[in-house]
Amino acid sequence: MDFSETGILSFHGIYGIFALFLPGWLAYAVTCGVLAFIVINAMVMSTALYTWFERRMIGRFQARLGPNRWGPFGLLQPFADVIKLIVKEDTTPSTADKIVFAISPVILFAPTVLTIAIIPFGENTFLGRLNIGVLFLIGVTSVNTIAVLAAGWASRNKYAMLGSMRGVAMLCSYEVPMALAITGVVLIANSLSLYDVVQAQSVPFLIVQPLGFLVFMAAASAEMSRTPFDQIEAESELGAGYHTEYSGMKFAIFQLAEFMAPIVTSILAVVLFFGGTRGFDPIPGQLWFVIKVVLVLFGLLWIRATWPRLRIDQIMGFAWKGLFALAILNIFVIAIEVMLFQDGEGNITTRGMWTMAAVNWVITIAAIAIMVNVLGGKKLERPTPKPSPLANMYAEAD
Amino acid sequence: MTVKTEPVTINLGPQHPSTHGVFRLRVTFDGEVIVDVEPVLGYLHRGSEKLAEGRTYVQIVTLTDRMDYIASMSNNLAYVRAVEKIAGIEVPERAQYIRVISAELQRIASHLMATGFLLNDLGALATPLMYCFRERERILDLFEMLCGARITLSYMRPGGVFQDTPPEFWPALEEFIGNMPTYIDELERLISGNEIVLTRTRGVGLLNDVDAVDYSISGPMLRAAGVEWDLRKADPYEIYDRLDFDIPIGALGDTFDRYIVRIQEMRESIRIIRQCIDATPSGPIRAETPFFIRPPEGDAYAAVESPKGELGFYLVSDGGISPYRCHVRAPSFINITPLREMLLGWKMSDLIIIFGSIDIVLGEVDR
Amino acid sequence: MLGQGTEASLLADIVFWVIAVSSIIAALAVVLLKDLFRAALFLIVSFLGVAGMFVLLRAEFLAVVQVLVYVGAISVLIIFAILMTRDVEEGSPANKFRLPMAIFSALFAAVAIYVAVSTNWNTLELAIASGAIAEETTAKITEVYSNTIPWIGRLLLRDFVLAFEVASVVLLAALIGALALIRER
Amino acid sequence: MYGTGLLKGLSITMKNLVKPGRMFTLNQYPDRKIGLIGLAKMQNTNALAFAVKKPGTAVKALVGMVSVPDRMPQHGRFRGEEFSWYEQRCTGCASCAKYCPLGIIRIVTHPSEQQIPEGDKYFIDVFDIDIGRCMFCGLCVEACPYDALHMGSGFEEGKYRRHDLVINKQMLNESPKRPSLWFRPQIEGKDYHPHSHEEIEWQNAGRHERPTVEQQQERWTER
Repeated sequence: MDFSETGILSFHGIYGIFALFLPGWLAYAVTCGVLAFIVINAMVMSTALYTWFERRMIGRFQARLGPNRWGPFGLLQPFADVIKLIVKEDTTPSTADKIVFAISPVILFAPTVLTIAIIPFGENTFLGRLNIGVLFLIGVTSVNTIAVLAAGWASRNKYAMLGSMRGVAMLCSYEVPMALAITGVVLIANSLSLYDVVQAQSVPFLIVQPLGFLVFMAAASAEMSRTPFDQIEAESELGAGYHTEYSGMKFAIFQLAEFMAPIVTSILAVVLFFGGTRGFDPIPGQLWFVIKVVLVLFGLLWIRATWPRLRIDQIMGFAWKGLFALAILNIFVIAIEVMLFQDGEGNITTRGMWTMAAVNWVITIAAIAIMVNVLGGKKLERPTPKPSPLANMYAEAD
Repeated sequence: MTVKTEPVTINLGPQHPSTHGVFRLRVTFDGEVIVDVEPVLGYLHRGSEKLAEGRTYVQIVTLTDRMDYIASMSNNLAYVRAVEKIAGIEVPERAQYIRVISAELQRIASHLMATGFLLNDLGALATPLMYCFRERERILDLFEMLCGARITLSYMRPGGVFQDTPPEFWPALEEFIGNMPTYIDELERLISGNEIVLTRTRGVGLLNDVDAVDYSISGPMLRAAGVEWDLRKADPYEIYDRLDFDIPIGALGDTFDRYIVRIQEMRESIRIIRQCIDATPSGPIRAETPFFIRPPEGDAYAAVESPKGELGFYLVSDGGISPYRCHVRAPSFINITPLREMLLGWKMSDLIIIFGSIDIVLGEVDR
Repeated sequence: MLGQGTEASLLADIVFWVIAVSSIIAALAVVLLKDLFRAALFLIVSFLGVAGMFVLLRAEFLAVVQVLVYVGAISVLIIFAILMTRDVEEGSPANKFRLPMAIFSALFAAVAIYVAVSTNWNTLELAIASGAIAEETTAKITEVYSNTIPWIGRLLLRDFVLAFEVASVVLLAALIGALALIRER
Repeated sequence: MYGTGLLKGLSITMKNLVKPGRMFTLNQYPDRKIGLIGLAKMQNTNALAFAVKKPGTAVKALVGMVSVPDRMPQHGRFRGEEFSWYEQRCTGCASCAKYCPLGIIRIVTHPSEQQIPEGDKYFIDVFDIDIGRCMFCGLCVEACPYDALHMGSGFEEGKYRRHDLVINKQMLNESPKRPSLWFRPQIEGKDYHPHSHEEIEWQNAGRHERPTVEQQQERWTER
């Protein structure tokens, strides 16, 4: 692991300040704490901002206004919500497993924040340059399965249990296509480090491998349980799913983790498929990054505001029959193309990338069209209505 | 070797986001699959039929508003038609036209609400619901012009309607009727072709024509099963025999057919209103009736095609100022009778949408 | 990272002890707790502790795979299995295996500790210091250790590809077998 | 072709996002947020001039912090609270009480020996309406033969206690006389709207044209 070496807010800058009056190992620990504090708070604040953004945008999608009362354009609405949630009574069901009930929000929250540790936000703006960044992501995000299960189990509520059971089945299944979709990225980038992935994107991988992007986004939106895969919560069926019994601050932490998930997912999508910090000059890389993240967030919102949700067995079928096959196809195609276009050091020229992109777009559209129309189309056809003879039985009797 | 699982019994309701009021279903699941359903009714029972026995004939109109509270106009119409039948009151032609217009507007409003809530049950985060409500608001604005209320209308009286339309009603109605087809097109583009909606609703909650007739189902549910039966055609009341419209039917009798039948019925309603606007004559809007109507002894049953189905009122008069007995044939109540057969073997998510596609109103189920 | 400099290695020691103690406590809790669900949660803690150990040993790949496979998948399976048992909160009743198992595990622990303590650990640092390895070999070893993943990939998919594929076939057979077993007849 | 339905749906929601004309017909009751241009338009200036004149308010408007009072748009026929009741027109016949489906109107009268143009007058001792149980069906208004009772036009009559919801004669007398147009065709055509803060005098609220003095004299001499 390397830490960035420049700037006052760099690790060594802060370490230097603390090392003046603290023993080295303590200064090291305190510096880590300070950085973690800054990053976690930044994430929480941006989540608050994002909830406002989401509510405003979904309001507009639904031809409503969204929160606009408290503060400029309703910007302070999330803070009002948090104050409300703090003041609310924190109830625990009397039959609940109280300890597990209390810690499961934290278990859900921690891995989401952990993923931030390895994201390259800019040329020199990142916490850790882990050489197995992609694996770290997949590994860490798989932990929240346990939180969902623990919350549902500890609540002793049938709705919560159903929600968490669905959730576990879904989260476990969708990890597979997500990992396979990321494999395509790793194949081209020739590295597991997120920093190298960004560096490799002379052409954004969204253009080079649209199929991988689609599979990744579908799997990721299932991982964070957003429409059309929000069976974990399924508010019209289960009330609120695994956090039915939660209230007060515990509920707020669940909501925080849940709203942080889209941000983390968009950040990942930007890093893996949108070229991360890359852009053209006068605008700095960090700004490019933020712009791209907001765009991806908007796309997620757009989908959330439009599509209904699938049934649980359809979701599982989609993961194993649809996404899994598409992801395998993607890996196969990308691997062959990498073999063809790779030079001796494992790099691919920009020209090679564009060629790959052209081929992959054709393959993507053909694959999806074949999958939807040939394999899935039969169930969707509507036969022409035929009037039933029963309507005229009284007329005949007369 | 088989894995033994224990069935789980879950109380769906009376407090549940998707039970459309205070309906309660005791559902037994095997995993996600429904193995047993037991509906529990009566949480909204207000004894409307008994209350009617202590009210005068005009006062009962206000009770009918509160049965199917998202289609009060149709309830009013069914009730006043029963009173007119038992008391032998002739309704002026203009009143009949106004009644038909308002009843069809109410049908559009009710179907919009049914469609919106069906999509909400499908999990569409309220967007189609909001679009549906947006159009419904315009209908409610029209109702406010007519009678000063938006939900509990009490617009009709035995012998006509209580007040003539205001002059600004007709241009507003024309504008609404002109815009509505494009809104329905938009709604259909959002929903009808959506593959997620199709996979969720195609072939789900089947009710074939024989079963539908045997259960005496009526309304869009019956027509979705392919039975071309509409009281407006089968037993024309008011001025429906002068109007030209079709009865949309479904192919399979599944959830999607119920949705598409409702959408097509909205279009037919627009057609009907268009013909009515051109044909509405001027003249009186209410027959001269005393406030305390004293019908002769006897009984009468009058039914109309309400948005949910055949809504009938059966009145028995003993010659007094209030009915001796008032019975309501509530379409919502009768339409949920095959609920158990429709639900068995489907999954929990299907339960919600099958239940939503029946489009019941608890005020009418429990009365 | 943590190995550079004496002060940082002090911190590494602290981290080591924290992880070690917590994973041992968690492992004990797995055995001693009656509530099976909580025991499973402690099992996850102990898995995470092992992953932390791997990080300290500079085997990040192993650490992440530990989290991915054990925490993300195996423990979920274990919890699922637990949810299917009766009386999750009481746990299983005491049986006659208690005493023999206690003796066996005590013996096992004693042997393991003895082996760990008495072995002459021939670590890379010691080997380089003693000059047993040539200069160019040292450089190569350092290169491999700095980024192990390409080497793992190369070993798995080039040198030992047959074993790798045979393992996957075995897994596939297990999968199909499980499906065949639970299928209703 | 399947697969395009999802994209069509996306285009519909996007159309609704970018087209402000397709917004809900909703009002931000009781006040609405207003931007700089709207605020300037309200003061009959353009935005630039307004910003020069009142820079503080202009900045506040730009960040969406300025709100102006707003009212729900309602048709004149809206059946609202605060019944408009004209004691001068009321004869105390208690038709309203009789016609009320819920029986929430209570009237106690005694003969007052007075005579008014429409007939004998009863003095009204008690006129209570229990708004807490009223469902605003308007049958009382429909029943009133002398057009003394009218539906009101308000909807902001929330109270903290249930018994405060019973409005008595004094409150009815003191309340603003802004009758709804509901079932009152005689005031419907008269360029009057209940929400325009005008009040209607008792002479003009009746179903008939107010008789002139000569007409009244004639009528009285006939009797």
